[in-house]
Amino acid sequence: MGFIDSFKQNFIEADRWKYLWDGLLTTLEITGAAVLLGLFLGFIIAIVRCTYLKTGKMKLANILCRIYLTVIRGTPVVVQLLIIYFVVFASVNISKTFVAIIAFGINSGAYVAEIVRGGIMSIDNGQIEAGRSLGLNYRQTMTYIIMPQALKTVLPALANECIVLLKETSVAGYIAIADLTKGGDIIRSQTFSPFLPLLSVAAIYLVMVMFLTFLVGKLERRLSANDRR
Amino acid sequence: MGFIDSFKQNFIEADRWKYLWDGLLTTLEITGAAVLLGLFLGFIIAIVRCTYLKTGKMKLANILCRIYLTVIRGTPVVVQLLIIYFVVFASVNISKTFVAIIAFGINSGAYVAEIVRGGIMSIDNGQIEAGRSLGLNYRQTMTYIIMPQALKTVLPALANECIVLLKETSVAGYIAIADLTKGGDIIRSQTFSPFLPLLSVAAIYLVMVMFLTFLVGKLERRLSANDRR
Amino acid sequence: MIDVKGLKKSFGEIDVLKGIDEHIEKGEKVVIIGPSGSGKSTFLRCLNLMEKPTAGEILFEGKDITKLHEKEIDRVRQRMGMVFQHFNLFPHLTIRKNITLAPVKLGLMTKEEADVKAEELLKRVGLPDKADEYPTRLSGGQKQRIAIARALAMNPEVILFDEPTSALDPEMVGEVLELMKQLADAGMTMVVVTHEMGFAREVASRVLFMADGYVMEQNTPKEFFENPQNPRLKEFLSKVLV
Amino acid sequence: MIDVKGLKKSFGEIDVLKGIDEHIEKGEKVVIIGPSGSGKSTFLRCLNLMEKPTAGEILFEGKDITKLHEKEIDRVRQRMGMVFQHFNLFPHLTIRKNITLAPVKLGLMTKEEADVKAEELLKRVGLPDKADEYPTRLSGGQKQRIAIARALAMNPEVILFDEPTSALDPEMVGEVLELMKQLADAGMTMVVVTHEMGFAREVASRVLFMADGYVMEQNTPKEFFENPQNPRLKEFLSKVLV
Amino acid sequence: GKTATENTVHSKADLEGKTIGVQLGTTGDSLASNPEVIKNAKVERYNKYADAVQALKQGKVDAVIIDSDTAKEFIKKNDDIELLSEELSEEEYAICMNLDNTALQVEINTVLTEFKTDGTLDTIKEYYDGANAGENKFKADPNADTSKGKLVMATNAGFPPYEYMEGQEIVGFDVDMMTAVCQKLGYELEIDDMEFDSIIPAVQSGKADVGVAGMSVTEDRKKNVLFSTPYTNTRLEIMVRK
Ligand SMILES: Nc1ncnc2c1ncn2[C@@H]1O[C@H](COP(=O)(O)OP(=O)(O)OP(=O)(O)O)[C@@H](O)[C@H]1O
Ligand SMILES: Nc1ncnc2c1ncn2[C@@H]1O[C@H](COP(=O)(O)OP(=O)(O)OP(=O)(O)O)[C@@H](O)[C@H]1O
Ligand SMILES: [Mg+2]
Ligand SMILES: [Mg+2]
Repeated sequence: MGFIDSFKQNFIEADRWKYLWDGLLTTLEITGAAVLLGLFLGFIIAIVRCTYLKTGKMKLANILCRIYLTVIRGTPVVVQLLIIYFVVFASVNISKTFVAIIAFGINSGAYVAEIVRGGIMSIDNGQIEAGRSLGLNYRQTMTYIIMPQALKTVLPALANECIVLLKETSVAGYIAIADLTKGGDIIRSQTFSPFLPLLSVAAIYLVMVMFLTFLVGKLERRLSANDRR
Repeated sequence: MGFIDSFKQNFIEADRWKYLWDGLLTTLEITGAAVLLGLFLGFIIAIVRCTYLKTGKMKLANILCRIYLTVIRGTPVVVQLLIIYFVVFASVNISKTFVAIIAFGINSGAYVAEIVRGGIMSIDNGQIEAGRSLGLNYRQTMTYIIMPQALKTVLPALANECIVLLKETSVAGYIAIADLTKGGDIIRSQTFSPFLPLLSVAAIYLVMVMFLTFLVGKLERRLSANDRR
Repeated sequence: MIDVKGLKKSFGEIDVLKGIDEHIEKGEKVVIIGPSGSGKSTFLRCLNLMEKPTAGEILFEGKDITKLHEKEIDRVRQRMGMVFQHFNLFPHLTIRKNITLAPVKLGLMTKEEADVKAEELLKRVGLPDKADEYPTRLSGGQKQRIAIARALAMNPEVILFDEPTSALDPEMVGEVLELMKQLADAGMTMVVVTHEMGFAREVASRVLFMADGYVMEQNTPKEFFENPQNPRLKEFLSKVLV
Repeated sequence: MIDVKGLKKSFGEIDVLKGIDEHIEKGEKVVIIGPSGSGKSTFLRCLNLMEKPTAGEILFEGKDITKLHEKEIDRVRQRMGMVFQHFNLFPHLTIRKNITLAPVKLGLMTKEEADVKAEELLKRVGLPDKADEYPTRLSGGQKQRIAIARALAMNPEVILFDEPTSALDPEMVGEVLELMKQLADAGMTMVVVTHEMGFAREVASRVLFMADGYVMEQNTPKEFFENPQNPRLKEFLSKVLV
Repeated sequence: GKTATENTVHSKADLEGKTIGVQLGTTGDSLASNPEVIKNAKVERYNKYADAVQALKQGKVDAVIIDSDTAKEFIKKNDDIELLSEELSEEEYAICMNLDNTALQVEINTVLTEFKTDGTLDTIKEYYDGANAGENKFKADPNADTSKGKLVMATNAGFPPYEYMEGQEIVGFDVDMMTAVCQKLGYELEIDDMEFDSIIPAVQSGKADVGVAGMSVTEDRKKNVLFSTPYTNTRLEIMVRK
């Protein structure tokens, strides 16, 4: 079968391209929402951990955070996805996309937390001392002095975490979510020609990742230009 | 059903624990071999890239390496696995474990390459100059002076890459490899109770990751103690 | 103004301050000298409770501040400025914002009042045209002058200086010491850790010598430098006055 | 021994060396001085082809080495030692290994011969008991003496020094200069970029002044320092001889 | 140009020691995994039949054990595979529900019995199979009574002709049948697509009310879920390359 025929069969006939398009939208939806959830969780955890490391307060919360980090970073995301789907939300009739967002968000949160913690800890202690010596309390020092600086240093790493997450969501098909990868699988199961569906799925991911990488590079240049002001 | 009954049903009856045990062995086999392949590929690519960056030679090889890095780092590992299984090795009757080793090894190689490249580039240029000024050629300088130092700096990051890879192999089930995750899935499909199989799979991964993390920590302490000699 | 009684501070096993009794009057300029590691910084940092003393009392205007709650400590710190060796300006904020951040966020001034104050202080430290620059654009000496302006913006009753000129290139030490002299002349209470013996001689109302966690000797600058008693001090002076 | 003819070197748009003609005799000690950025290091690095000249010839014992292949260049470099400002010792190897690595790996000596040679050289540079230490354990001055020993291990015919004492604490400069004097006395051909005018006066057979990519003036040390002609050199000397 | 390896399976007996592809959790899986049925089989458990069939076409497995109706659908699209004439076992499909939900079982059984006698089931089936395939598609009544609320049906849409994707819709015999059943009973049908091995847990946990996925009645499954009366007979067959 020639390339044109194969192309027609895999994408044009029965509007099969729609599987890819809808899958792409699902992938983007899950990734986007999970990134937000991950950032939210990650920042909270990082702040708890740093508060403990810097002041010795929030001991219990710190222990809980450490357990969370160990467990999430110690198990594969697909196992986490299955557990959240089959065990945590066992008897709740909940949208699978929502389950995926929760699972990937919780997973990403652990990695975001370590990135942000690294960023906060990289800020010279003298900054905290300067803030406190002016009479600002811990929270004010964190909010106005430490976090703005930390945020700037971790922004590229956080953006990279988004890229990682985009790729990770490709296992969403494990709970029968019709994401981009699954979209290709559906076409494949109907046409039995693995070549085009798989390669086009790969190409779509590649284009997205390259585009995001390009943006991250731009962001980094922008940030380092700012440093020279 | 009580815990004991459930335990019996999921692990004892029909020797179901064997699915986990065999799956664990498969996971370890794939991870171990893929790590080796990844190190091999990664080092070669890193050396090519650094040679190009430092001497301007190997221009073509460098371009090929960059394409490899972009494609591998730009697509999800599960898509790579499917492509290698259904497209690259189409109509070759090859052991699936072998396919998985190739796929994960190629994937890991890209990440190893960037780690090693970073390590080599972090070594002060004066080291190369000192080597070359003594009359050593580029290869000798790399072999006896740069690589031993670079290796030491990247060892912890490489060890972490092994941990990442161990978790990544959990998607091997996509091509019907009975790895650890799939072992849990098989039990789950036979006993219809997701709780114990999933949690025990997660626990096994967790124990392995924690153990490896512990080893990495030890390695890091050992290396930094060496620095103080 | 500040009364220190039996002040001790240990870090784990290491006893850094082993018992310090000191009284600082309003308007005094106390200069502290001593070898590295003798606990000078630690003493200074205990005064505004950046370090929690292990034992002893610190009375600030008659009140023992070591017993206070976090919130009250924050309020005490507002009245004690501190200037650091490495300036510790906020690199993400303009000079103006560096100066106005604390008074505004603490609700002591409106943004407008603080901006006026900042302008006035920038004139005073001789950098009126730098308000909209970022700290990275300044030289070390300029940075330290801004750090002093930042401390002054809180209208503190005393300013603690921890080696304010040690991180500066030699040609910039002068401008900072000059500014500190002006402050002294204007009647500010100052506690200064420094290795600048010239400054100590000229400006100090009293010089303390710290070693091994104790204040070994103290006197007026004239007596202190011309007639040292303690053998450790004699040795120290013989080294630094070359 | 070394003949430089019309040597030019540019980095992209920047012309660093604009045409240098120089002749270095066997046994000569040439000291090069000049302001920062004048191309001193670049000139030195061109001599052993660490930088590829843009134009011109460098004859080493009559042969133009700029036309050689990689392999032959490596062989030339074996005969020209180089000592760097930042020592560039190999931190992962013991001192002994630092010295013996090149001669052994290049097949010039057996391991045993090299070890004997290393011992001899360590005695010569005054560090006979450091053979099994790692570089991090040495002071700056000791490191530079080892770096010289490492260069000597190749039995070079000439040694190029690029500011060998600039990275040293003042108290360590002496020991390195002393060793370099000994080398000079032993008849080694040396090309030295340095800011140590005392060394230049005492040891140099000739002093060159580089500025703007040219050798502006050269003379015996006595004439050079007492009777400079070039106005740029006069100005330079007036600054560094304070 | 690609040629898979020659077929080596010509009868049930040939399966011994061969690599057999199945879908995880299906009756084909348990049959192949049972050493009393097939000795020394190497079972490859795919998540979808389509992947198993693909692997068969590429020579990665020697045979696929698959339900006959589904097998015929795959063979329609692939001219390089066929079924052996020898069948493996007879089975019956039924609707499964939670063990406690006997009320629903009674409701569904009543309707199924009615549909069998009035020919509704046959009409639906004829659209997918037989001489008049593709004619007279079952149409849902848009005004049907849904007073009893939602009925969630767990299925695995990779099992033609019973359930499969057509565009973004899940269609097939099971879907039509359940639509008819729900109309009759007054439910609103909601379909939840999932992996085949997730269907029973979904029903057990209450995530879904019924599992309808060409699911054969087995003793093991009966322990975990309640089955309706069977709605069709089927066979497990052996699919091989031509
Ligand atoms: N946070 C800390 N934890 C542990 N030890 C500390 C801490 N801060 C200071 N020290 C120790 O306390 C001792 C005194 O330190 P301090 O900084 O007060 O000395 P100093 O007189 O200011 O010296 P320098 O002139 O070097 O600044 C030193 O031995 C130091 O190592
Ligand atoms: N690899 C390079 N790429 C681009 N420019 C370079 C490179 N090496 C040197 N330069 C430029 O060449 C000029 C001369 O440098 P060089 O290091 O030779 O000066 P120098 O006389 O040794 O100065 P210094 O006393 O500071 O060591 C400088 O402007 C420098 O920036
Ligand atoms: Mg101090
Ligand atoms: Mg130089």
